[in-house]
Amino acid sequence: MAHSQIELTPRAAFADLPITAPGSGVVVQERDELGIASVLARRGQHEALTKRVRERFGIELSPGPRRSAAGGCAFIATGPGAWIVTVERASNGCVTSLTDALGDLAAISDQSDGQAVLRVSGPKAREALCKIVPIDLHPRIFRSGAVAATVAAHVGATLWRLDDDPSGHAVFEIAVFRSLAESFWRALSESAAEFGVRMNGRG
Amino acid sequence: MRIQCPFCGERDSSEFTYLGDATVRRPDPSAPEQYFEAVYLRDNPAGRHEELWYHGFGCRSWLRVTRDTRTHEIFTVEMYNDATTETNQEAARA
Amino acid sequence: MSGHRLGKGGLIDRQRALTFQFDGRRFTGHAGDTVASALLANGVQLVGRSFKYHRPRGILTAGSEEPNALVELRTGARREPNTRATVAELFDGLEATSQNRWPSLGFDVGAINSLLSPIFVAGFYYKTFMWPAAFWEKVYEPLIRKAAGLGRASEQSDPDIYEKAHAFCDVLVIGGGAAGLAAALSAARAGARVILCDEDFVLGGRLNGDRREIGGCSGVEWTQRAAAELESLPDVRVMRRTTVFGAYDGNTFGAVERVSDHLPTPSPHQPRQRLWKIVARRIVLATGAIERPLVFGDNDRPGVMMSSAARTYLHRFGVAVGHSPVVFTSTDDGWVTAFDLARAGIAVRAVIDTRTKISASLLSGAKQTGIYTLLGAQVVATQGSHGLTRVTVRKHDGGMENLKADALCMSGGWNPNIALSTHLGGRPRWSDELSVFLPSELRGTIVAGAARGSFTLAAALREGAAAGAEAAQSTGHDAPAWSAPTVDDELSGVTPCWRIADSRGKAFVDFQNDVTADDVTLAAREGFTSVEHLKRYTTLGMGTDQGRTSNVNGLALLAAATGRTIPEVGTTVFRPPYTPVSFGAFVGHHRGKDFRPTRLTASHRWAAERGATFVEAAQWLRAQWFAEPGETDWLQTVNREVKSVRSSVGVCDVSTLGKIDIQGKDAATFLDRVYINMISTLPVGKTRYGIMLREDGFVMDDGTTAHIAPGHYVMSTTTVNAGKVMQHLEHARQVTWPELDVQIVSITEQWAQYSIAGPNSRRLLERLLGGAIDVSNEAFPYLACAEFQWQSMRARLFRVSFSGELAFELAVPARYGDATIRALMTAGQEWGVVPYGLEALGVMRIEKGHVAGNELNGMTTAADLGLGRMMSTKKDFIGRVLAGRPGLVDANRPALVGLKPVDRSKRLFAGAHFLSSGATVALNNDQGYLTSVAFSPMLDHWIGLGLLARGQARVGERLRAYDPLRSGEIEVEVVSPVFFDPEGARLKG
Amino acid sequence: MRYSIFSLMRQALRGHRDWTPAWRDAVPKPAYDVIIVGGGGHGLATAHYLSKVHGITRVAVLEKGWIGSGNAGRNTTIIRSNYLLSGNVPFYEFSMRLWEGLEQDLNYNAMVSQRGILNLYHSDAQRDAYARRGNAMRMHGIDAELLDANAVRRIAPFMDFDNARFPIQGGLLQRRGGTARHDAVVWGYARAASDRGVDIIQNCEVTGFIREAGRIAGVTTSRGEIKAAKIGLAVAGNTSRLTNLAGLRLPIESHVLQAFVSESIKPRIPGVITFGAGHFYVSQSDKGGLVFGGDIDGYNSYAQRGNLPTVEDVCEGGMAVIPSLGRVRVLRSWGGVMDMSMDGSPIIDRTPLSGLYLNTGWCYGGFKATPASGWCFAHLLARDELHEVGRDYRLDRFAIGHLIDEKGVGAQPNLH
Ligand SMILES: Cc1cc2nc3c(=O)[nH]c(=O)nc-3n(C[C@H](O)[C@H](O)[C@H](O)COP(=O)(O)OP(=O)(O)OC[C@H]3O[C@@H](n4cnc5c(N)ncnc54)[C@H](O)[C@@H]3O)c2cc1C
Ligand SMILES: NC(=O)c1ccc[n+]([C@@H]2O[C@H](COP(=O)([O-])OP(=O)(O)OC[C@H]3O[C@@H](n4cnc5c(N)ncnc54)[C@H](O)[C@@H]3O)[C@@H](O)[C@H]2O)c1
Ligand SMILES: Cc1cc2nc3c(=O)[nH]c(=O)nc-3n(C[C@H](O)[C@H](O)[C@H](O)COP(=O)(O)O)c2cc1C
Ligand SMILES: [Zn+2]
Repeated sequence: MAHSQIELTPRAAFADLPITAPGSGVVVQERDELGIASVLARRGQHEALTKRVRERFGIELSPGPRRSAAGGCAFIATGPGAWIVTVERASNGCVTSLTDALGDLAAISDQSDGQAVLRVSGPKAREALCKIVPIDLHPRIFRSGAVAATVAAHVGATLWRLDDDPSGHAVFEIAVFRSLAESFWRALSESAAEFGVRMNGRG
Repeated sequence: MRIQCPFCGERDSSEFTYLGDATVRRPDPSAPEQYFEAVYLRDNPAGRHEELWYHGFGCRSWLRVTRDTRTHEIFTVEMYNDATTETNQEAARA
Repeated sequence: MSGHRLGKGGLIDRQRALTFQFDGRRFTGHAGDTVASALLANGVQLVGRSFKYHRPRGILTAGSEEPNALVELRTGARREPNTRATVAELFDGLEATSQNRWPSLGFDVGAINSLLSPIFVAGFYYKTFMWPAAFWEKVYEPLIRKAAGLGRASEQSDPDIYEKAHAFCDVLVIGGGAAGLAAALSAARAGARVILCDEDFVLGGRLNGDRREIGGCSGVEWTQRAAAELESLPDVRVMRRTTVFGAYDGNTFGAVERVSDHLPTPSPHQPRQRLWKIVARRIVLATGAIERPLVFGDNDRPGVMMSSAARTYLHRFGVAVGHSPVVFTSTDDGWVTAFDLARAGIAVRAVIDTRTKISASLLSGAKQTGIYTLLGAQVVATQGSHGLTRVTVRKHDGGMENLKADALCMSGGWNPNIALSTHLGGRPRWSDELSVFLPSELRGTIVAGAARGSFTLAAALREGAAAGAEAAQSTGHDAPAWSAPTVDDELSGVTPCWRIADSRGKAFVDFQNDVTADDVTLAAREGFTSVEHLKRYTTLGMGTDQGRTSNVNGLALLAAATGRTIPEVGTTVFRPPYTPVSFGAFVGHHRGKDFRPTRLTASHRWAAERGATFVEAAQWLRAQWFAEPGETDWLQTVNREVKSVRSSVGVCDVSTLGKIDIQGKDAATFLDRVYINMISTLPVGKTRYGIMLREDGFVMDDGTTAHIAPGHYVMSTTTVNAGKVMQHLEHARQVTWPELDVQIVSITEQWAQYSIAGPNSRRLLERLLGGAIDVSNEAFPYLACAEFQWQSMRARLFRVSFSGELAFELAVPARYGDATIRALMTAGQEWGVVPYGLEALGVMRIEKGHVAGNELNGMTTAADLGLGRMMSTKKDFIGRVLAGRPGLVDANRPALVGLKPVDRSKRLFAGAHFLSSGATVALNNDQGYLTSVAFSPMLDHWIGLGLLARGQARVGERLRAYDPLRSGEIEVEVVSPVFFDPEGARLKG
Repeated sequence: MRYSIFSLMRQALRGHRDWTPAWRDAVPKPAYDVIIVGGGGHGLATAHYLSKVHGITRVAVLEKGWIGSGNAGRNTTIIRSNYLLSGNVPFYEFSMRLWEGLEQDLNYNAMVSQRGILNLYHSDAQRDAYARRGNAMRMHGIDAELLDANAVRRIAPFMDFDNARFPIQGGLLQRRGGTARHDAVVWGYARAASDRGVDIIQNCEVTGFIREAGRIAGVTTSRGEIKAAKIGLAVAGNTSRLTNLAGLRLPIESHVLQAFVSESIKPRIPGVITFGAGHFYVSQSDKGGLVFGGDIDGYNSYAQRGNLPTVEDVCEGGMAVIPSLGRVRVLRSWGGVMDMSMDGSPIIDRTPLSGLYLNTGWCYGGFKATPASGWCFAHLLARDELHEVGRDYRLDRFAIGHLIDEKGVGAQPNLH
């Protein structure tokens, strides 16, 4: 049997999407390197899971749609007993370590490829996002750590807010199904066009 | 119409899908004669109606919503399978 | 007549002259003008023709309630019919055209209708055009349609962009007049999040059209200061050019912002309009009031206009509506117009007041200005061909007097602008004291100012401030005390006068739809005495203005005609939108290719490079086939793809099938309850086909479930039903059996999945995977499944087959999907691997008699599809009980069969119905229909699947496939649905 | 007075002084042979055919508001007989035939306009489904044509053929389909029935049932008790409210459907067009307004209004097929309360309560059924048997499983 080693190069979900209105009102960055998994508490194990997450990850899961993070790992609550967990620079590897840590208390499924995540910041991020997400993004309402599973321009999306960037502008991340990345991008970039768009870390 | 999802907070009804009467229970398989009623017959009241909404574009929870079918006013929303998170729409709004 | 622009005054920018065209004639106006004010400034009175009688019409109002002055604005792809000249902002180079006239506005052939008007009364259609019957379609209706419609819509695709946006606030203030500004100020000062919307391009409402003082400065100045303060506050958004058009449930309001309508064209990336969906905790409705016309003979002559509009043109635009106007009034407010005009140096010809008594201050004012005053008098007729020249007055003593006049300002009283208060079902209440309909109390909404029937400025400010404070308070903000500014006194007496008795000529009630006072009476005579019947019989209030100026007069006339009071008659309902809203605004980004999102698989880019033709499946684009150079016909391509798969190997992207991860202690139990067959007996490392029913017993979906690890299953669904199945499972999990320990999540998007099918598929995989997993028949038999490490990733392999060939499905994390499809092609080169599309997949599944979407149409049972035996009798499952109903187990039900054309050269068409040979063509004889057809390159003729009454018992029978829509009729033979490799030998190899 | 161009001209000369009410606004009598509850199209048509075909004239139509205030007064006026299943096809074609002779029958011009109905398809599967439907129609002698994209382009060149998300591949055309002036249908039936002696009683709400000897023998109303041996309900979206008073649960949910009219524009749209890949259909009224609609809002409702998401959804569908609609303005929107049945098809049948008869389940499609529904209901009330063309509209079909589910979505009313 011929043993061929074909090199498989991964491809990012938002790769090669065009920017039609360059500028600096809205800054976007693809978060391709994130490891992502869905974590669903097993029946009756919610409390045990909370405890375990505190022990293993140093993360305090707060009730409701909140993002709780520590050490490059974040638990993003998307439903009762349901989280999206993101791990910086972990890619598909994150599912194994999560399963090792939590598998007895939660069902864990890799979503590193299923979710395409975009970071949206810049002085006009809110103005652009309010055109596609039906969520009140007022700084006092949608605070740092807030999460919303919702719909953006007919595309299911999960939105969360991170800490502000050094210049004091709000920073959001938004996750959509990978197959919808292009459609979502068309809606977002059109909404942001009047403010100008810059892509960070492309290439 | 806005539904106060116990998990997500208040959202537009377009994030949800609707499945009608929430008082319908799947009958016991040993009582087949009840299936016809459960699947087909409805009170269809003009007034208070307990109904199922699924937050499909949100937290994926099935909710039990009490709503007036004449005014669309929503009285209560709760998780279908978790009576402890009962939220009073009025209280939340005030 | 020309030179109506006064030397000074107004909110226009006299430094900026703008040129524009109306009906091809060039004019000049100023920034800050509307088309209407600019036309009036140029002495143009005739601007349109009425709907039915094509009567010459001018400008009636200065606001969005305008019924007459509708024009086509712009040209070409941007042409906007029925645009109100009274609200369209002037821009340089604007082109407007009059409408509903031919050949010209001045000479309109359609005006002949006016001569026939004795016949064209309300309801005439219903009484005639019935004979001869055939004439309706051929003669009458085409004639009617020729005359129908007002402006012409563009026939080209709209070149501008539209947007939608969401906003949230504590207090939404609708209307930026005195009341709205006061409300916004007091709420904003309290720290509430406030949104203030006004449809106009300047704030101030009546303050711009009146000469008023507030706290020692002019109303306009006060407005500007208020606006500046509001705009300086961080949590306040002031939205001009923004009409709140609808109130919806849950305190949601629709508003449309005209972002660029005042510009020649939008600047790059600017939308033309933006739809706002505003969610407010409290609402202040400060939408003002609308002045109502007086109903007298020929009250539609160009030059006749609302008294308040004349004042607006004077104060806001610096335009005199005439050189020699008369005022016709039944209110104190009409006098204000007369005095203001006089003060501006315009020779007011007369004030004709229907009242015999007026207040002393008015009398002294009249004396001071020396205006000719007729009390207890009425205008009964007007003259002038295309514009007013004379009015005929019946004086108190019955004597007649003709007065020369080029404008008539009429003041019939004010109706609160209550439309938005009714959208959620609020019913207006009649006030005997004010003779108006007032808005009903609404939860969360406070009405203030003229909208509430409080017609003085002092009241507007007071109520507005109180409303703003209350709204802020109820959203948790403490409002500082409001120090009421001083305002001058005003008179607001009205003695309603619903119809001028015995006036000559047509007395119009609804100007746009040409409904006259006589039409109302006639309708009442014919029994259309419900106000809603009146509306529908006469079309009163059904025009683009929705009867803003006509409704109340109409129902007052109906009340009079039927001997009832106005509240007994009641009102018709307002509905959204408050003023008409463009389709574009409701659509936003979602047009053209962006109408709905498109889902693309990981191999999409590669497939596009290969020249694939794509087809829709749910929202996905899937490769339908991959034409090779030289192939001219899709069938040729598909035949090649099928043959290649069956003879060697092919690859198909099956990523779009739904994939659901199911885990938990009770996962197997759960699966047993949602599938008709047993899943709990499935060992780890194996896959099983399953069928799901709805609770009503019909098939919902099918697919395979793989037991990938203990207590961990992966279910596949059809592409189209993926979402529906997910919801169904969540329902079963959360609602029906919450006691089960099951977790489910969609992993459709995580995996790119490829089917590798054909006798060489194993060889290809061996080459590709290079020993990462043993795919030999022994190690990996039919229906095996496994997760394994391949290079740096975890991949999954399933031995399942839709094509009936030896086949595998390889799943890789989607980011590797593109690389994997390319690698598959490379690895398969030696065996001539082909990519195949949905069409070839379809051919092969039909050859194998596998059911798919066309058979899983929601009307079939498992038994219909030949899968009845899968229904386990050992367990409960969703749909079991109702699947046993007599109608669902009826032996006569159509069941799945295969069909071949008797003449093998004939083509089959899906959708053809079966008739027994010799049966007459009649629905009673319908035996079923062809669900799916394909040309089988293996059999070299067309084959089909069908649902045939008592099908399984009829193998061998010949039938007619009846298809008058396309092929006519073909003789077919009933065969087994499995056409190819019935023993399934290839599958297991 | 008979309506004609001659009577109209005569009256024009006399200032239209002699016209009399189109129907008598009657006051309730103590008893009738038949009471029909609901003064919509169906109730009034039933009364007309009871009197005209069966000679039963001691009939009252009780209407809680003004006649035509329900769905008859708020529908998008489409008439057609392009149905799929054998339970439906003959019934709707029978209705179509009645439409075709309606003006002469009623001496009232209801402006039945057969300018065609075109259902667009966007995929091979949709095309085949329409072929199945069209062939079924042809088997019953109904006109149907399957058009390709070019033929569609000739009929409606203003649609998006080049840049569409769901390109138009063709359409199913029924040339005899079209529209009728909805209010005129109500008034015409009312006038004809009233002329034959039927009492049309407005502002008379039925509030309960009178039972005598185990059967329903009359109704209580806001205007007193009224007796009758037979009571027929034709109250569309309000059916459950009434049957609940009689202790009867039905396979019906009431849902709101919105409709819309644009500002009046010069004629563009030739007949009726329905967009198969979105929720949108449109025709143009003789006044020039585009009359259009889409999907139901999707939740139980007795409010005659819907919500904004549906408005957006419908308009998105509209502009997807007709891109030049962008600058056309929506003038008015409204809603109607529909009797959505569990299989999407109607019920015309007896009830388990003797004396009480049912006409319901019309969903969003009962306007076109008005004549046939009236005819069949009159037949049932007069003869106590189902009429041949409506023989499958039985109430027990849900229990037995002989459903008439054209969409194949099962017992979920908001999906029909
Ligand atoms: C927006 C919309 C669009 C539609 N479009 C179409 C279409 O294009 N084509 C089509 O074929 N169909 C269409 N339909 C459906 C069609 O309008 C209805 O199916 C049909 O009108 C129902 O029959 P009806 O006319 O008798 O009902 P209705 O007119 O609703 O009559 C029922 C009457 O009963 C009265 N009533 C109710 N309760 C009582 C009581 N307790 N006592 C006394 N009276 C009572 C009501 O006031 C009402 O007048 C549409 C419906 C809607 C809402
Ligand atoms: N003396 C009289 O007889 C008399 C009668 C009526 C009014 N008035 C005067 O009218 C004023 C009343 O003040 P007010 O604030 O109540 O009314 P207003 O008419 O001054 O202001 C109402 C504002 O609401 C806006 N508006 C209306 N509907 C809207 C919508 N749907 N969306 C967005 N904007 C909308 C209008 O453009 C207008 O600017 C006072 O100045 C009073 O003196 C006097
Ligand atoms: C076919 C049709 C055409 C209509 N055309 C118009 C129209 O041109 N102008 C208008 O104001 N309303 C029009 N309407 C809507 C009615 O004004 C009214 O909204 C509808 O009959 C529902 O009644 P309601 O709004 O009083 O509840 C039309 C309605 C229908 C059914
Ligand atoms: Zn939720």
